[in-house]
Amino acid sequence: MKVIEANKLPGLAAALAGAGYRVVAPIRDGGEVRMVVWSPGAAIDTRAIPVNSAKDFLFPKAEIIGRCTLDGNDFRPEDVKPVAPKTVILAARPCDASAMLLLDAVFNWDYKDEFFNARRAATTIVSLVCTTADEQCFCTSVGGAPDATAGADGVLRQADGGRSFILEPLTEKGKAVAAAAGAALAEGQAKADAPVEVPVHFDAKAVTEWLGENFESPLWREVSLACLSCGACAYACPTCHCFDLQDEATRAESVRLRNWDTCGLALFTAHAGGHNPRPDQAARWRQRVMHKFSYLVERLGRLGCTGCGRCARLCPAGMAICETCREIDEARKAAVK
Amino acid sequence: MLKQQFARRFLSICAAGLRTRRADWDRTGLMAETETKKVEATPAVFEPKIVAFVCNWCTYAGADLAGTSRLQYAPNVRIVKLPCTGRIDPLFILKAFEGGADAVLVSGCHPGDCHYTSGNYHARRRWAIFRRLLEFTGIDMRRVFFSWVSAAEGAKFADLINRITADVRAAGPFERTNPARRRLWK
Amino acid sequence: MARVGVFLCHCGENIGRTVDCAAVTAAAAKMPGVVHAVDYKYMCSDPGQQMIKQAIVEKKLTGVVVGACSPRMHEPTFRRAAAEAGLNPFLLEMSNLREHCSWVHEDRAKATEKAVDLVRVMVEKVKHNRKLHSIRVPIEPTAMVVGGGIAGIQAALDIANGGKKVILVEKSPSIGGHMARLSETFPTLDCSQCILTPRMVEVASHPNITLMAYSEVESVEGFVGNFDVTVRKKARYVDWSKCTGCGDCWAKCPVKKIPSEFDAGLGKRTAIYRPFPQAVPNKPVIDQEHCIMLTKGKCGACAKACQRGAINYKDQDELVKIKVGAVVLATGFDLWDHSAYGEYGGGRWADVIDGFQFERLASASGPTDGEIRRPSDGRIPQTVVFIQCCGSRDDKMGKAYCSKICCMYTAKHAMLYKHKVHEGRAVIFYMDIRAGGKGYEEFVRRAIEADGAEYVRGRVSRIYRRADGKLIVKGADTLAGRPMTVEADLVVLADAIVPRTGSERLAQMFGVGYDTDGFYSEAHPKLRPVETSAAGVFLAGACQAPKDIPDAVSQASAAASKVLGLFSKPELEREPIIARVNENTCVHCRACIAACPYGAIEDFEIKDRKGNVVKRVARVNEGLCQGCGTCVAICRSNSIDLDGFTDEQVFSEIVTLE
Amino acid sequence: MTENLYQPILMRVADVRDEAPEVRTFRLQFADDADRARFFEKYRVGMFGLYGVPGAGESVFCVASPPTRQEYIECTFRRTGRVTSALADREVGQPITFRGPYGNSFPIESWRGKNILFVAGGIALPPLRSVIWNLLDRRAEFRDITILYGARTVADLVYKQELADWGARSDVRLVTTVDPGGETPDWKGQIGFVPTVLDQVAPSSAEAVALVCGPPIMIKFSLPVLTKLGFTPDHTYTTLENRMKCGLGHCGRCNVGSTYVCRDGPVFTLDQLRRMQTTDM
Amino acid sequence: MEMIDALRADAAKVLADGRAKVVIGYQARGDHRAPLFVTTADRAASLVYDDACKQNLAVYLRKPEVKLLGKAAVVASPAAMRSLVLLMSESQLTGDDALVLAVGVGEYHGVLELAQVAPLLKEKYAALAPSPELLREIEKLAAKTPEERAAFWAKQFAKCTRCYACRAACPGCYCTRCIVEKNVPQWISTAAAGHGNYAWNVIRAFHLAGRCTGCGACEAACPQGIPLMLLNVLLGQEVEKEFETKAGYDPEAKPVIGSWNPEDEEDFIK
Repeated sequence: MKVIEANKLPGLAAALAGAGYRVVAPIRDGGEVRMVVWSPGAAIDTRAIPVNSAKDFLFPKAEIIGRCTLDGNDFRPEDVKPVAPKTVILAARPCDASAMLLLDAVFNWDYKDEFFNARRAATTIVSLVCTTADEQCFCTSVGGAPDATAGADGVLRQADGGRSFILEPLTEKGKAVAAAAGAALAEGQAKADAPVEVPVHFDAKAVTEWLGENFESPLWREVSLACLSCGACAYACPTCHCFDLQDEATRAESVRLRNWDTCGLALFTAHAGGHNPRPDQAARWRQRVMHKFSYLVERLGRLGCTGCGRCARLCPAGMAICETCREIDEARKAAVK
Repeated sequence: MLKQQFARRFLSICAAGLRTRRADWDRTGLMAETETKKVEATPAVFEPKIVAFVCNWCTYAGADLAGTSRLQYAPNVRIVKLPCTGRIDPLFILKAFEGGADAVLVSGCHPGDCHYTSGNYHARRRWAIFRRLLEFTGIDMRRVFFSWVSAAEGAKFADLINRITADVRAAGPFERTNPARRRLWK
Repeated sequence: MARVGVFLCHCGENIGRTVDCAAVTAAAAKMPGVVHAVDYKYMCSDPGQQMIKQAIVEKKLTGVVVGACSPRMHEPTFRRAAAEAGLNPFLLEMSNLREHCSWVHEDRAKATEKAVDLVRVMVEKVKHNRKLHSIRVPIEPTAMVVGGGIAGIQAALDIANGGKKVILVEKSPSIGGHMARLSETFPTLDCSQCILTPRMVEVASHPNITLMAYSEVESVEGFVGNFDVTVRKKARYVDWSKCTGCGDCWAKCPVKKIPSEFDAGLGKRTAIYRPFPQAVPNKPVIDQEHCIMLTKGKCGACAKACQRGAINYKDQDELVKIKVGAVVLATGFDLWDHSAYGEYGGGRWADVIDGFQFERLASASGPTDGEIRRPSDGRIPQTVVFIQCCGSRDDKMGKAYCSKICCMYTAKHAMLYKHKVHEGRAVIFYMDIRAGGKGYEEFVRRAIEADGAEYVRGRVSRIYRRADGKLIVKGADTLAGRPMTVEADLVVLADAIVPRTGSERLAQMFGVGYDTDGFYSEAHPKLRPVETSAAGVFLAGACQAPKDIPDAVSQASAAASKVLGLFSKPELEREPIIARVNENTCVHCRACIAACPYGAIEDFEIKDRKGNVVKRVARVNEGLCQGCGTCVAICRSNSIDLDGFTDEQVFSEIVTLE
Repeated sequence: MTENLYQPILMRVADVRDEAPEVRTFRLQFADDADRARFFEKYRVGMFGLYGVPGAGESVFCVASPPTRQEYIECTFRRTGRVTSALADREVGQPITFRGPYGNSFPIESWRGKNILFVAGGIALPPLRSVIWNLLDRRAEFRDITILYGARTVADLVYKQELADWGARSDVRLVTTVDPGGETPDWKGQIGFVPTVLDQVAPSSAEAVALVCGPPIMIKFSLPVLTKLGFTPDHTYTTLENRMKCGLGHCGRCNVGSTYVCRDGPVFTLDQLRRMQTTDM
Repeated sequence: MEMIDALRADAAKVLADGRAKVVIGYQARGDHRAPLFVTTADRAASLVYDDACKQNLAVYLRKPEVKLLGKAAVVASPAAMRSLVLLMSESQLTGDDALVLAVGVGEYHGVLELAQVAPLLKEKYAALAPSPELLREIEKLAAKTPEERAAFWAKQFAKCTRCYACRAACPGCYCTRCIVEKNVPQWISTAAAGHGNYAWNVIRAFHLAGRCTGCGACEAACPQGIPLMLLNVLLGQEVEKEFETKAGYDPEAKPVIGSWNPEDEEDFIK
């Protein structure tokens, strides 16, 4: 059993960095904990839920996917290769790790996205068994669990009441990380702490079913009233993957950027001529819920939600998808009765 | 083909000096642009790039007068002519800095002399606020110049450009510390 | 779709000497969108223009950049050429390679590099130029002349004789201005009233002239071709349509001791009065400040005297809105108040007078019937000291300028005095004698040599009044290099000429610039001396700078010809540089409406077919917009753009400078 | 190693034709013959591509030329925004970028021996033009071909030369119409809105399929007429033009319900459309 | 009567007597506060109000989806009331567009017509000022070198994801097409990266210069914790000092940027 004392986590990070990994971990900076690249001196905090998700390192918020050299009226497309440094994401939450499976499916749906795939291949995800959660967490409602390992290459378990961690490799990549850690990980014994309990709030299958029949429902207008039309939820979400392609250019060069985008913004689907197939916030909020709980299930066989709760935690208008799902589930149950 | 490309890149690196640029978002590790890029070797005398936004009726005419008077000044300024300082949107300044200007000059008619009676008063107030914002967000105020140059002040225009050029030359390239600079792919 | 042609002018050697034109042309040829690039010795010459025209046609150019001199020089030339070749003239831009580059830089390499940038900036701009069409505005062929002095009279008559209607607005009850007050005029010594009054009468009787005496401009809206001027007709308390000007009223008026403005305070008038006997219109007004009936509510002597029943004590100011196409400002001048000169008595002594007072003393129609009698005791002064440059050319008094006419009228005064008081002594303290003008120098020489005026070059440092009433003038003769004291009976100060009180307010109403001294600014000191920066507003006379009568008259005629030129077409063409609102994205925050210097942006309600308001937006009145673009920079959502300087154009210019 | 999905190929503008105000057609040639071969291996009528100008971006339009003509492709577009303006600025000989073909296609093989009706309005003829030419190039395999095409004004009609050619052919029935008020003095076609003219022309629905493309309002009023004429929803086709960015099913903005227009479309039968979750149609 | 009871009673009353069709207030969701749209008097009891209510509900008055519900009565703090006055001065709200349930500092002012808001503010809340901590923070930052400030903001702006929650939460950001969404030309890069983030955050703050009413909703909304109020308050202070005006007190106020005074500062213009 590979064990490391809790206060030696930075040592693990240092060892992995020394072995050529870009180490991403939950780092405390002032009042907030974020998943960022570890640098010497940074404080790893496994107790707070990070503001951002691990998605940021596989599907960055802006990325160059095309480049041309410009020469007067002429131009030449250049090869653009993914920036995919060897990375280990330490102590990713299980909800972030399992989100990878959905991203895998999306970015390989017929067309294989080399940018995502290259980073995915270069990234080892060591998830963390959650011993902390908050009222926004609802992984257990969407098929996850605080100790789920889906999408992870290895798992860190808090042990001995928080004094140490057990690192358990699950895949070859995970083993490679364990090996690269070298002396930072000791062979030893420790007793894993119990994962936190996350209550089940709704039945996701039932929600999916209800959605299939309720494209037109007064609920959409009701629940979307508070929505301010921003991207806070989508950009915090570990599975949201919508993007925009935008060109920027100087006289000599142009780049094509893949930028995060979100169905919450009115202009997302607006046509150049002014027509907008999703004309109001009700339609946009419906798209968000439908996409996660119905369309992705139908097309890719996976929920587009891992119950991380970030959207609710960060929503400036206090909206919560979990709440909506629970309402749907309850409405359905009431209808059945 | 690839080999040729490599050779070309290698040569250019040798010629220009090797430097690795990290995108400023790299800190968060969101995206590492680790590719090595060529950086132009800094010339012996740094020639600042100054973008000037001037009004048509006073400063542009003042610059004309400098010309007809054959007053010599530094060739580092590039004038963008607008009808009035009132037309100058703060976005112009940001865009110039984004594009790597070492300094930006905004110049128009003296108070009371605006061809459009009050465009320069509007501009003055706008700049008073905007420059605070630029300053506070890290743009060195030694990079932003405001002046009134009338159609009669050819000499003032020439002096102004010489002074700005000298000042900015002394301050050095803005490239490294310019917070508005586009650093995506350079 | 962009097919840009670049034409580089060597301007002889002017550009070619420091800029490598061939290199710039080669660089231009490679710029994106450029399909044609040539250089030529003189692009503005006929063959040069032909090159442009030919290329426009043959190469199907959609945009042209001419790299040459300043656009202020030849932009109209090249735009005309483009138009002649069938290209919208606003698809042509100029890069200023001469004034902004070759003339100001010596380093050939750097100048060439800059020239390439200047051309590229314009190539990028012109690709985003859109066809624009000069704005045509119908012209109201009526002119307004503000000020009824000699300049205003001349301008009004010239315009009226040219066949156009004129509204002449005069603040005081009669036209004539200062010239009516003069005794004789230099250098010919014509009787001022003899040459002026026929003109005044002509104004009154001219079918094309509407005279609005005792009226003032209240407010101005609109723009060239279509000004809406509101004129305040001041309450006269006399119904001029009934009044015959018989004079019964003022004969009966009990208030008789009011200092006459016309006589510069030396004469008296009644409360109901006409300013002077030859006044036009020759009808009285009641001075409400002094009239007993109007101030105390009893009297009514004039009403009783008037057989026509023309007196109306209930008369009120009346606002009249007049549409005019052009305006001539001829508001004239005042004399500076010399009371600021403590060393000259600060205005305390009756016998230290100004030039106008002397004119009235010398005038046959004046309070002394043309005898020179000093105001304090009516005695004929035996020694008169004239002091020139009183205020003028004196930085301490804030008047750096020369008042131009004082040298001449002082010489005239000395001459007139000597003609009337043969044994009297006329001493003139002067700084320089400025007698540039036809017959002027001869006139001054005559004053000195024939009439014996004593010219002393030097400043008067002080005047004090001795108990016996003598004014002791202490000065210096700088030519002789000695102090000098003159015991004078009368001192005449040649006070500085200053713009008429209230002229600044008028300038603001019309959008005309004025200098620090308050004189109206001409559009160009050399080439557009009678135009102003406000289109359709012209200048005549001393409101622009101190002037003598012939200069004022010439300028008035010049202004009149400008007005007639403007009126010679039924419509006006304006540069179509105007702002436009994108009504789709405008949210009607009204910031632009507040900011527009011309009040050219208005609220507009977009209605559906049933007439319900679906949206409120800002909308630009094309007639009023002058194209400054202030609104564009203020609009947060960038929902306004300025034709000719659109965001896209400016953006392209900036981006290409990277 | 997979390839960069976003790497475009280079095309050169071989010909430019102005069709209508702000509407133009490009004939594009492949800069690289291997690209051409790869393209035509996949290309079927109805598919779309992403046409781009570096610095401006990419824009989606259908390929308006048929796979029966393999020397080039053509596209027709209206200048509306940043990308289409940049494209419109391209001149003969200049390059543009291209990605594609993407999307599904019209099942023309199943139409052999059938009567085909085309109903198009305005700028929506291009998606059908490729089908029309494809069928005409294989004329013998199909029965009656009827084309009803309308635009707001005569000037707005696209492919004027081709309309003349089709009109001159004896094996095509072409009806052109313009909205009332949109005619010119020498206009020889019909005057009236497309649905009305469709009703008058009344093509037979026996053994027939219909292809309808046009502005939403035209489609809305044409569908009842088609139903009246007996065209069944599963034999009536149209194409959707939702906003797209990637063309790959990844970017998440073109979907109508769970249907992704970029990969499941752009060609749909009326039947499919009606089953989609949308309040838009 | 407790403040909250009075608020609930007023909410119920305006709904019951039809003066308003919807009351926009706050509800509690655990520790979170979320907006609540009350359309029937019986639900007014769910309204809460406390220090955790960070959102500025004035933002909803311009939302088309909310407008469809009919005339609203909005729960507003003094800062939110200033937003209402700002919106009035910019012709975004007029006389009877809304009612206000005016929650003051330590007291409740009852139901106000829009026209009553400015007088109340002038009488009771004329001295509303940013917190001393915030002002100290600004001073501290202002005292640093430009490079240090650039580094500070680079770190902050690097976090920005361009979710535009700041914009969405601000009642003053009511443009239907934000400048950042204009792509011809694209002045501000939409990429959540260096130059785009700098330009966006700077221009957002600039567009609120002289208009920010200090409610802090933008900063509270920012999921990345960027201290946006440093910028807003800096400019607010500048405008107050130089142009002697404070946003949101005068419904007739002219826009600060969009008006001028011959005596405006110009010592920076040489």
